[in-house]
Amino acid sequence: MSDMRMTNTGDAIREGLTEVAIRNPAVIFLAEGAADPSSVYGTIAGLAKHIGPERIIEMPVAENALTGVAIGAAMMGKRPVISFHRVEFALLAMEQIVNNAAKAHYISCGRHRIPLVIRMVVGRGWGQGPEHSQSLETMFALIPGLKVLMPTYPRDAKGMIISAVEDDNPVMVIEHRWCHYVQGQVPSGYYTEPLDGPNVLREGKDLTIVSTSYMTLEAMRAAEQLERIGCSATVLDMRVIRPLMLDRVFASVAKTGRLITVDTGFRKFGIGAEIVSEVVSNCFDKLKSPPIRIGLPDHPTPSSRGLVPGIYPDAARIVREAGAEMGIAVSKIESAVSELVAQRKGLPVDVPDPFFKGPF
Amino acid sequence: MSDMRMTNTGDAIREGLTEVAIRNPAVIFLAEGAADPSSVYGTIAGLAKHIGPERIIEMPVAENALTGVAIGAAMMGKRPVISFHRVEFALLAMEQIVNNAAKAHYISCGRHRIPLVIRMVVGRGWGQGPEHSQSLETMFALIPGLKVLMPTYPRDAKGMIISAVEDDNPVMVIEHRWCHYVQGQVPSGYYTEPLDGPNVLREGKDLTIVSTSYMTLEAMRAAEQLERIGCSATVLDMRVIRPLMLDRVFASVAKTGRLITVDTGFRKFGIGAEIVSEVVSNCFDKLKSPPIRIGLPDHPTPSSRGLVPGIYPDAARIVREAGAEMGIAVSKIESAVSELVAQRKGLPVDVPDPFFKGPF
Amino acid sequence: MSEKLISKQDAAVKLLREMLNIRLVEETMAARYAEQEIRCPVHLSVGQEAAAVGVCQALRVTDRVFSTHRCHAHYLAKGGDLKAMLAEIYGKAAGCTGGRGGSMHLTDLEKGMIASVPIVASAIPLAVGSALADKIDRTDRVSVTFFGDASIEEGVFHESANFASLNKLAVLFVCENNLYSVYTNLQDRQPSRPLTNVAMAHDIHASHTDGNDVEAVLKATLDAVERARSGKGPSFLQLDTYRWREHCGPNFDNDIGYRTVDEYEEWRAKDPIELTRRKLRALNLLSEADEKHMTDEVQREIDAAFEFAKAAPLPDPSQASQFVYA
Amino acid sequence: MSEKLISKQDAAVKLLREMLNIRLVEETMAARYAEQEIRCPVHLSVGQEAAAVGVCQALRVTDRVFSTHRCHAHYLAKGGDLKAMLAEIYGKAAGCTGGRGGSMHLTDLEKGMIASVPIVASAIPLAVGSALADKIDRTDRVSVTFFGDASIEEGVFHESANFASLNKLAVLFVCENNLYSVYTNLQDRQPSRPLTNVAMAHDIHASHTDGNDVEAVLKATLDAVERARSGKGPSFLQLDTYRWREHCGPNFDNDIGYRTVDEYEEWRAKDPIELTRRKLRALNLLSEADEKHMTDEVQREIDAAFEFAKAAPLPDPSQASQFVYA
Ligand SMILES: Cc1ncc(C[n+]2csc(CCOP(=O)(O)OP(=O)(O)O)c2C)c(N)n1
Ligand SMILES: Cc1ncc(C[n+]2csc(CCOP(=O)(O)OP(=O)(O)O)c2C)c(N)n1
Ligand SMILES: [Mg+2]
Ligand SMILES: [Mg+2]
Repeated sequence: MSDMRMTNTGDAIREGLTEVAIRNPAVIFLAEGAADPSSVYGTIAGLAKHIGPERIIEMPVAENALTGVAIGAAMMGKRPVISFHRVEFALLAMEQIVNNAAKAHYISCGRHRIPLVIRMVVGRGWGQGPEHSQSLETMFALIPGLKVLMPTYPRDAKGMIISAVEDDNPVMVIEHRWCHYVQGQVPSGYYTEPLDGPNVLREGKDLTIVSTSYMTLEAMRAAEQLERIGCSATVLDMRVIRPLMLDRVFASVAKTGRLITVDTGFRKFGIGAEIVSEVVSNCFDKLKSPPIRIGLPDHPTPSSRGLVPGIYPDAARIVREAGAEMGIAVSKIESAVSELVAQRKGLPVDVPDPFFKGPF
Repeated sequence: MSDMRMTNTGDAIREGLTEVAIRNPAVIFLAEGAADPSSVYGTIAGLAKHIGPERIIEMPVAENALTGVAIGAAMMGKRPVISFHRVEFALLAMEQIVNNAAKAHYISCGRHRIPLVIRMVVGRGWGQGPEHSQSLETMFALIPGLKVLMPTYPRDAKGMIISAVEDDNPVMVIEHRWCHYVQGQVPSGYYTEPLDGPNVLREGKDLTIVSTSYMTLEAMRAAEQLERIGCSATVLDMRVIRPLMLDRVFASVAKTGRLITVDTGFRKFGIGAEIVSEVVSNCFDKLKSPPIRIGLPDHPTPSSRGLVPGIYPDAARIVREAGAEMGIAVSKIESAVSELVAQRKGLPVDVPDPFFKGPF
Repeated sequence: MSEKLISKQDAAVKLLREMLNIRLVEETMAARYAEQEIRCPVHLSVGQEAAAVGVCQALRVTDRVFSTHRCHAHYLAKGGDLKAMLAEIYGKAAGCTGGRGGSMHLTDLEKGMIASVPIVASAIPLAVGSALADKIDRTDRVSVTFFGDASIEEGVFHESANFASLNKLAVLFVCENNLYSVYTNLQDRQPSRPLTNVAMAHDIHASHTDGNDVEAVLKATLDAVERARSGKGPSFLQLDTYRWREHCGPNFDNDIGYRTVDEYEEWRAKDPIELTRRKLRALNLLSEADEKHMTDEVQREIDAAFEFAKAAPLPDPSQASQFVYA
Repeated sequence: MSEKLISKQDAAVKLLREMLNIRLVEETMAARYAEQEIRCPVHLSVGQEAAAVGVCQALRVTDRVFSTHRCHAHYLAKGGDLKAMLAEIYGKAAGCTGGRGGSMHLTDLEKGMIASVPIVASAIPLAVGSALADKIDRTDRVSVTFFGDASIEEGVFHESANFASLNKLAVLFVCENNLYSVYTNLQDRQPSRPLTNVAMAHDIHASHTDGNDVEAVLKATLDAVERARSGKGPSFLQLDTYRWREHCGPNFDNDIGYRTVDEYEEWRAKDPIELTRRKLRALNLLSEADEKHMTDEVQREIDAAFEFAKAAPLPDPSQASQFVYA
């Protein structure tokens, strides 16, 4: 565990799945293209070398049955890990997810357990278009009985995916495709990361920024620039959005009195709405100003890079919102934004930043 | 239009659908059991008498195709009204709803229009059990491109269902089964009710209660009792939850300084979360205390009436929350609650109140 | 009398007794429904008993059954506990799912009644997943998914059948064709062709059996079970039958117009229990006295179970928030 | 030469020209992809042109086509505007959907190219709904849904087929069987049986045609169209074909291990364009000069369209929030 290596989140997930599959013979994998040359963006590649081919099951293009079959196998003691190349494909499986996976334990008075992991990848960039780039976490967060994870950094991703597989509940793991590229130090071997809520990535005294998944990277870049212009921000990476554990957020807002939430999905009915409502309820007297929510605008994501600017929240947007909130001079704010723009070195809007590195 | 009759919401919906189908030959109906002796709880009964049988189409038990077929017909100029006996069955059609219905207009740069009405009934009571009694409005409210209605009273229901059919967008109409029984004065003939957001049912100065669907009935009963014990409450029936129009809520909270939201669905990630977040953002300085959200607890709805008490919010709960918020003496609050209990005349927990009457 | 004959007689009488038990349980339920103490929807299988019993008699206790909204008969045929079932339907804590599921979620894990799911066709992939687990574990267990004629209209049936066939899983797809989905006749929902054609679409072995003939059902199932256990893959069993009472609830509804009294009477004349009873009597395997004794005994047990269920305490509301997470 | 022969020659040459146009458009796209100005996924149909052209030549402009992620060929075969298509793929405002859909949502309503949907099988019920509208309106229009071999694994295909058959709708279910779903061979996704069995499950007329033989495709489609227009209901057309290049993107990928070079070469030898070209040459219906002239003309148009698309302005970001609601 002390042996650390630089790895990206995609590889860290593969490592985690491999470790837990080796340990636990009940773990099985189902996906469309489970053992093909890509193997879900490489995240379940090479498993057969370790656990043999029988536990890696090719699924026809049939997402509803894929999910139901996995639930049935889970009822019988298997620990299936199923993967959707895009969260959109899981829309075909909502009935199985909401009724069977989420409720079997409840309905059976605890007799059934559904130790199932459902991985769903969120797409972005390179003209994916409106049906390959949605981030629909609210849909799953709404359903009691599910757990919902949105890992960002490789170390979290590996430890949390192992915990997810070992969890006796259906765990939805929402992976942002651009997070797969994020680099960070990752322990080798087997380890678990508790599914215990948000992680404080940096501590500040003026402002609390709470973000999910890919937006955490933007929040961290924003916090760095905000520091330079005199605003010290706490950044919490939500990581677990169901069950929603907000004590660390409350504690931070109690100190800073200011909250910005940054959703990877829609702003409206986003995760931020629930967080803000709870924070208001718990920290009403501590709040210096109304919390700010940032997220995707209220329309689909078009394909053309010409239409994309302004859609995805980024560090610049966060800096501007936070700066205005803190009453920082516009010239300072814009100098911070310029720095952020410069860092991207003219990279087009439809490809991920190559320089995102984990905090570990 | 001036000719008013006492009707319940279920019949009002049937009347509205009949009126608009007679006027507009593009209107067609698809459902499982579309023309059977029940005809979706009577809500589409007798249509053939008016428009002939060709436009009433029996659907095999295949919800995903049902929805896709309706979308395809809508693309070609029909105005399909499809009905699900339970909102749960629509879970099988999420892909069609989220990708095709909600996005065809957007993706086609406005060339396609999807004038589609998707009716979904929310079940409650008489031991329905966990898979026949969910209220999943957040799932639909999350999706730009959809409109989402939750009518309560017969007059609204009739006028709004006509507006929904005449709307050029996919409109999800979530009907609480117990609302079908609610009585009220309804204009005869054809009329439309604008889909323009919440309706102020009563004006008060101390507190704003915002509720959806069936919970509006509980909110109204609560407001009546609150009045008796010295708290005058405004009650807004949300009616339209997408697009979410909150100006009337803001205006009310600006006066009262206090907000309680009451969801028919889950409290967590419920409609109330979005409303509270927006209210806090818009009325921060006016708020005397943190808004309170009421809704279903964070678990499925079990079948047994033994397990149900305490699950569904009711007027008593609202009175208690509001009373505590207002600092009203406990003895007064409990006398109001006793009155509410007495009104139910010992009716079991699993059947609807027979005395709910509309405000019109 | 030889050993073999005795056992054969026993088996035949057992088929009758199982069916009779289911019939009397549901007839008693229907009779008591008006008391309004059973406060949940009930989907009775009266008339369809031979399907449940014929199939389940071909199974081992370790084999697994998945069912639908109409699950009473399957639960009982698979050996499910009657008291726990009735307590469940009465909403009591002693119910097989503690009052959580009600009549449409009957479960008895010890007896291999794994899950009943009231969403049409939703349990089908669960059964396939169960069979997948068994294939990986190299057991010779069989998973059975009971469903109605409407289920083959749902896409997930086809998705599941394709996967089961591809992987040669030990699944029996048992289609109880009672001609109706709620009030809608098969011919208004599906084109006219043998239902077994859906099995051919997925290269699945299919049989078509008179669902009122419990011995024929048993035989067809034994054949399918044998194929499944020996790695030959899934089977599709079409069992033609008829629901005598209304879709949901205790009453008869031949008067409301969706089906004719003639049709009902025609199927009524094929009563699977009467059929078996007559056969046994003709073969002298069941005397009038035997039959009376059997009926009385069964009814006594049923009455006791109803009394138990009625008297059992409701669960405490505080328990409603348990078992959300494992 | 008689009138009839001339028109026959014209028709045959038209088939070739249509296929050639699609081929050259996509080959040009592949060649230009490395410029990184086409910034969206592309699913090329190189090798599958005969299916698109054979089917669409049997249709009227008022007939309606629905397609998938692999929609370029269908769009062009149905008469879609090339400039608008390329502008779309380049993400430009002049694109057929204003840059909103990208390569997987090609639409040209005027030409009856109603919708392309990149979710597997998701457009199938749309086509059925279109045919339902036509049935209600008593037109003799035909709706065509193109899809790949993987689509018949999706439940919604079966649900849609059942409904179309039940209502005798004028739908053509056109299955382009190119043996793969991404990197997975048909035999790893479906049991071994004729694909047309899925049509029998729903009592749908089926045909099985060499998808590289454009004339055979045309003939099979004309037959199905005739049935549809005369109220005989839907047809299922299986067209065997092969995708030459990678699933998504401009390259060849026979080296990465999911299929063999031998297999590729075998199908390559059945190049539908070469096949038709050779036939026309053998029949003296196309001289070398004719062919060169045709190729040059087509390529010139294509190059012009690419230049147009490349030079066209991007849409303005402010437009992204339009057309959410009608
Ligand atoms: C997905 C879904 N759609 C619709 C329903 C409503 N429904 C409950 S039972 C039933 C009839 C099903 O018919 P069949 O499968 O033939 O079973 P039977 O009732 O005849 O035993 C229907 C449509 C449902 N429960 N689930
Ligand atoms: C519902 C759904 N599942 C998975 C995918 C991912 N996907 C995109 S194309 C494709 C292959 C489909 O194969 P086929 O239908 O044979 O068409 P082909 O690509 O061969 O033309 C898959 C699986 C998707 N787009 N939609
Ligand atoms: Mg039936
Ligand atoms: Mg293919």
